[in-house]
Amino acid sequence: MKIIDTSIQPRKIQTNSMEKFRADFPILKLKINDKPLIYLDSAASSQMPQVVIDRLVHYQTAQHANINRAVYYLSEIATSEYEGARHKLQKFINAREDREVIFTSGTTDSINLVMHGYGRKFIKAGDEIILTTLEHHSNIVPWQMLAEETGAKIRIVPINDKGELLIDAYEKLFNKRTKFVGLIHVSNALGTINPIKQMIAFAHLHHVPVLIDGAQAAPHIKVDVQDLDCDFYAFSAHKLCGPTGVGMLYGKAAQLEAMQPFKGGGDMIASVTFEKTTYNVIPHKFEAGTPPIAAAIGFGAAIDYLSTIGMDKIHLYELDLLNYATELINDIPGVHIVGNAINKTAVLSFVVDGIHPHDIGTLLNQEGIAVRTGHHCAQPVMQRFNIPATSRASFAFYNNKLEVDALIAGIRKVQKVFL
Amino acid sequence: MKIIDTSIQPRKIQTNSMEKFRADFPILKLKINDKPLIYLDSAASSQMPQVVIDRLVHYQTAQHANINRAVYYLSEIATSEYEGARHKLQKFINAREDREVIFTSGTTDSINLVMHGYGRKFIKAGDEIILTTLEHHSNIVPWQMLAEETGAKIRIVPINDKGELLIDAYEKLFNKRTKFVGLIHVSNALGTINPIKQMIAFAHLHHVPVLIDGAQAAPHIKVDVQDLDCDFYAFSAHKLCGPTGVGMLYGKAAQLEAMQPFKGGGDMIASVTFEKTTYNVIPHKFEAGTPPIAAAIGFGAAIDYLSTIGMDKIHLYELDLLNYATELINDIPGVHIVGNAINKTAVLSFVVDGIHPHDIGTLLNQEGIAVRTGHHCAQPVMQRFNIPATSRASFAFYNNKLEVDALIAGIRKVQKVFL
Amino acid sequence: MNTKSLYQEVILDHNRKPRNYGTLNEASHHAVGHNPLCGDRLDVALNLENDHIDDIAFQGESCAICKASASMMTTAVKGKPLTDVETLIQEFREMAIGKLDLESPHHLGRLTVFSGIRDLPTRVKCAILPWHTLHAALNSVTTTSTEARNDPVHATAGKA
Amino acid sequence: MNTKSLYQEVILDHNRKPRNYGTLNEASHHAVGHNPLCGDRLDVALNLENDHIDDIAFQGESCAICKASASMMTTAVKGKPLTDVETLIQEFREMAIGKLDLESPHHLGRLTVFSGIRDLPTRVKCAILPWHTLHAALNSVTTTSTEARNDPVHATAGKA
Ligand SMILES: Cc1ncc(COP(=O)(O)O)c(C=O)c1O
Ligand SMILES: Cc1ncc(COP(=O)(O)O)c(C=O)c1O
Repeated sequence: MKIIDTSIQPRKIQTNSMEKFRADFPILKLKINDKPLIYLDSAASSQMPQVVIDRLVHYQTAQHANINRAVYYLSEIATSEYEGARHKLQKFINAREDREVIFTSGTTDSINLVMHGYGRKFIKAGDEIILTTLEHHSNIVPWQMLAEETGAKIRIVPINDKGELLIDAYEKLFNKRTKFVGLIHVSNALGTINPIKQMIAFAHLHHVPVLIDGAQAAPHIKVDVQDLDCDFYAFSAHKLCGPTGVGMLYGKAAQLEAMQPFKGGGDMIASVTFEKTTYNVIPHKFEAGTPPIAAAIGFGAAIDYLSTIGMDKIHLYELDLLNYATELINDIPGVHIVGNAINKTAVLSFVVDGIHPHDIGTLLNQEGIAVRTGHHCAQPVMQRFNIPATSRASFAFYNNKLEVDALIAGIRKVQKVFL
Repeated sequence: MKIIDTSIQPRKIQTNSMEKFRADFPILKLKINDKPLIYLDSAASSQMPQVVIDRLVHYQTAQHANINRAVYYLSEIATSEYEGARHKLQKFINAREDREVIFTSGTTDSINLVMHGYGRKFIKAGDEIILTTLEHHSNIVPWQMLAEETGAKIRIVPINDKGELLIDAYEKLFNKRTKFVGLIHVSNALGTINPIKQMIAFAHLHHVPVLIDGAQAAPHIKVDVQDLDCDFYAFSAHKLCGPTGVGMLYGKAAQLEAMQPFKGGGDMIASVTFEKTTYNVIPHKFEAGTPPIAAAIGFGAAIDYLSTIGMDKIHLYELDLLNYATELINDIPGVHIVGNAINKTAVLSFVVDGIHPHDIGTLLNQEGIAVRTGHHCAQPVMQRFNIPATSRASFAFYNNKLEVDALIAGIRKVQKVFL
Repeated sequence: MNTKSLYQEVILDHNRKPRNYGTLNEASHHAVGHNPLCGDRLDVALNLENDHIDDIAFQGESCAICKASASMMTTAVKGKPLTDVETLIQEFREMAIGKLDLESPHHLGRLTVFSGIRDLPTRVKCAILPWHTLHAALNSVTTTSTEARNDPVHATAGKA
Repeated sequence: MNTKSLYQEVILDHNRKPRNYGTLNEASHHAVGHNPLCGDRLDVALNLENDHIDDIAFQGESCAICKASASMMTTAVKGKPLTDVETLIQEFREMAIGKLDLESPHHLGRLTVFSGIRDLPTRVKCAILPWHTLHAALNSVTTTSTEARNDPVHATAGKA
């Protein structure tokens, strides 16, 4: 497959002020099979703007050392940049304090931290954990592992045919054995935005803590953890224009302090002897070993970048793309959108009569179009709709309507091949 | 503190062929307080050569997508580069197969994986785990957590005044309750290279598996896991000229297959329903969620870089530096090296009569010299020598004798301040 | 690489009208192949008589590549002696991962329409799954997976 | 930043010959301060009489900055009324993290030799530990740590 890296000037089809940000992403200038890359898989991982790449390079060329404890310049600057990134995240999600923000290696790591730190300490045989049909595997499997270990039970919130949670059913699941709720903010498979604020408030009426998997929400809508009042909130940098290998867990200070550590090692301890080890204060108690220093600093730079644009502006722009694409896709005979919730982010899962998603993915790639095909790590959603897989186009603020048009043309072309 | 980033030409004092590699490290051209940076803290974290930085930038600008399952070009290239990095590691440590190499977020994560995956499955109340006085906190605290949870006991191999393990005492610790050995290959605090091959063979006589913490060995000496016959071997990329946020765990396939998963999430499963989830094969079973893709690829590039130089050549060069520095430091009245093992890597821990390590660190920084001061996450070693902390200069192949001279002059200058 | 050439008429035709699709009333050998990464599932049943494949059928939901590969596989192996079938399995696998020199003598015949698959690493498994399942059936493994490691077919395919 | 100016004669002198070093026979207040990051440990004992610090002593192993800071602290607060001591604690803390305008009126006097510490974030805790421990003693907390979060002195110092 040939890749020609030439700067192509995107034709201006709209005077939308978002268009200029597109130029910040060097990878979008790639050509695939002599066609401009049309990247519609940001829900799996977003691309990185030049300013974040530059930040990473600057770190490696002028600031790198291991953090904490050392008294020399590089270590001091690396430490303060790393803690500075934590502070940017605190502001970004409106946490009360920096120490409520824990750096992890990603959403999956964050959720496992809560499972080990909270779940294994407080959840016992017979207790119930509420999850939803919409959860990503990363918010299912850890709780299944816990259930298997402890004898706790998992209860599932069902969805309707549009892909929306049934709130009545959710509320009926609560009883005095309910000890934890794990809830996806935005479905990665369908795009559904769940009414989590109301659901959290209901759980709190029953004194049940709630973990929000925000992997698909934080990149697209403004998140305010104090307003939501969630106990935990998790997401990954690599879906927010940041690097792979880093994510964050927000936790209310009181919850984090009550929890047991997840991983043991350096920096998470106050003192170690073979007889007795005392743990450090939060957030350090949960950051064992050398953290992803560079990636955390890149995460901070990505947060700065997104904040400059403004999450509200991003959300509105992406909604416009979603509506445009939804309308056009619905016009194609034989193509069916899976997931038609009233509240959605710009995710379009679809199936095409008589054509397997993998064949669609391969043939769209031939047109330079990158969509994801498969179960999207959300097999329970697929089972609910009785399909093995979908094709999924997911949009970011750096996409535009020209690309939507190309997707539509691409799908029609695939259909012709199979005529 | 002023930083002036000008390319200074290192004076050629030796015709050693290693000198040319120094120029590959852009950060070594920094000035600190108008003095050239003299970086002697590679045991905490090494610096990154331009070729690895370039690899990371290339990934972000032309190859990034989430790996696994997607059928479009970027995802395929990212997947194959990621798996290619695994293959480089397999070759580097001479593992039998790629699937014996698991990407983790670092040594600490690797050891915790073994604790959760092996320890929590196979180690029970009354069982004994053997560790050594030389262990880094990352190979102590996880086992203490396990001991607390299960009721297992930790037994400690003592050291002599030179910082060498007492092998007789080690062998006497074995009995039929012994179920696991955790062993540091090279001490980060003292530099001692332990006779692990012999120790592993002895443990195997008792059918006890052995985990080697190779964080300080892999960057400096050739590691051959088949020759060592260890069951597990762990190290971090950031000490091998690679990025923070990624590390690896080698495990014998049979051990890894018998273990339970550590973290639950995407990609580590074969299929998920709320009733029953089946796990994926190794290595995937242990790589839940989006891994540090960029960092793993950078890790691979760093391995290539080091392999081009040759680990044997690196070892010999660093030994020469160590001997040179040891002699000069021993010449300074009032300065005492802590750790005088016969077999050492280029780590010099020292104390100075009447001067606290922190004051030494701060005053050396004034001269542009970066050394680490503190307990080096090895408090049991400090307790053994009855000191709270040391100053530690650690050398890499990109250091030279000029820098050793500067360190010696720096220490003498610090002593003068306190006269 | 031109993906279009992969989706040739012959493949599309076999996808539309798969040959030997269904079940056998009596099968001496049988296996289910599964590709967990895309959810595809394939049933292969066959009757071995005097070391010849007397009859064979397949069934299942899958992508076009996989279905056409299964369909063409059944027509290729039907009536063939076991040793020839083993050769075909081996050659097809090598072609799929780009290790077969198509200029040198081989026995794949029209099966070479799948040669383009080597340029699509994620799709290699789709083309191989039927062959992988046939191999499992012949070796009396009743369920298999493209992720199963002990199978020699996959062991190499996995590296593609 | 010139670190040398921090290691001034006056600090080095207090390090060599710490004042009020030792214990008190009778102490109305007492606290142990600990900096887990470097292992330093400091004992501060004092006698409060009529809301004045009648006597004070310290003891412990630490770096020069910490020992000199403790020594100069004891001489500065000895005989002072509690309210003045609270002001000094506050001002010293602000100076250490670079938040005190040294041109404006303050009460630190010779304690300003520590002003350079603001340029050495990792050493700020060394200078503050004695003051932090004094504050804990006065508030009847018997052991404290530079990592303890609930203490207002540290709460801000931790951000430095
Ligand atoms: C011997 C040893 N083991 C383990 C570690 C922990 O490595 P990391 O912090 O990369 O997880 C280190 C690094 O400080 C080390 O020196
Ligand atoms: C909703 C949701 N949760 C969790 C995850 C897992 O994130 P990561 O793979 O970064 O750990 C993802 C990403 O695929 C996701 O979409």
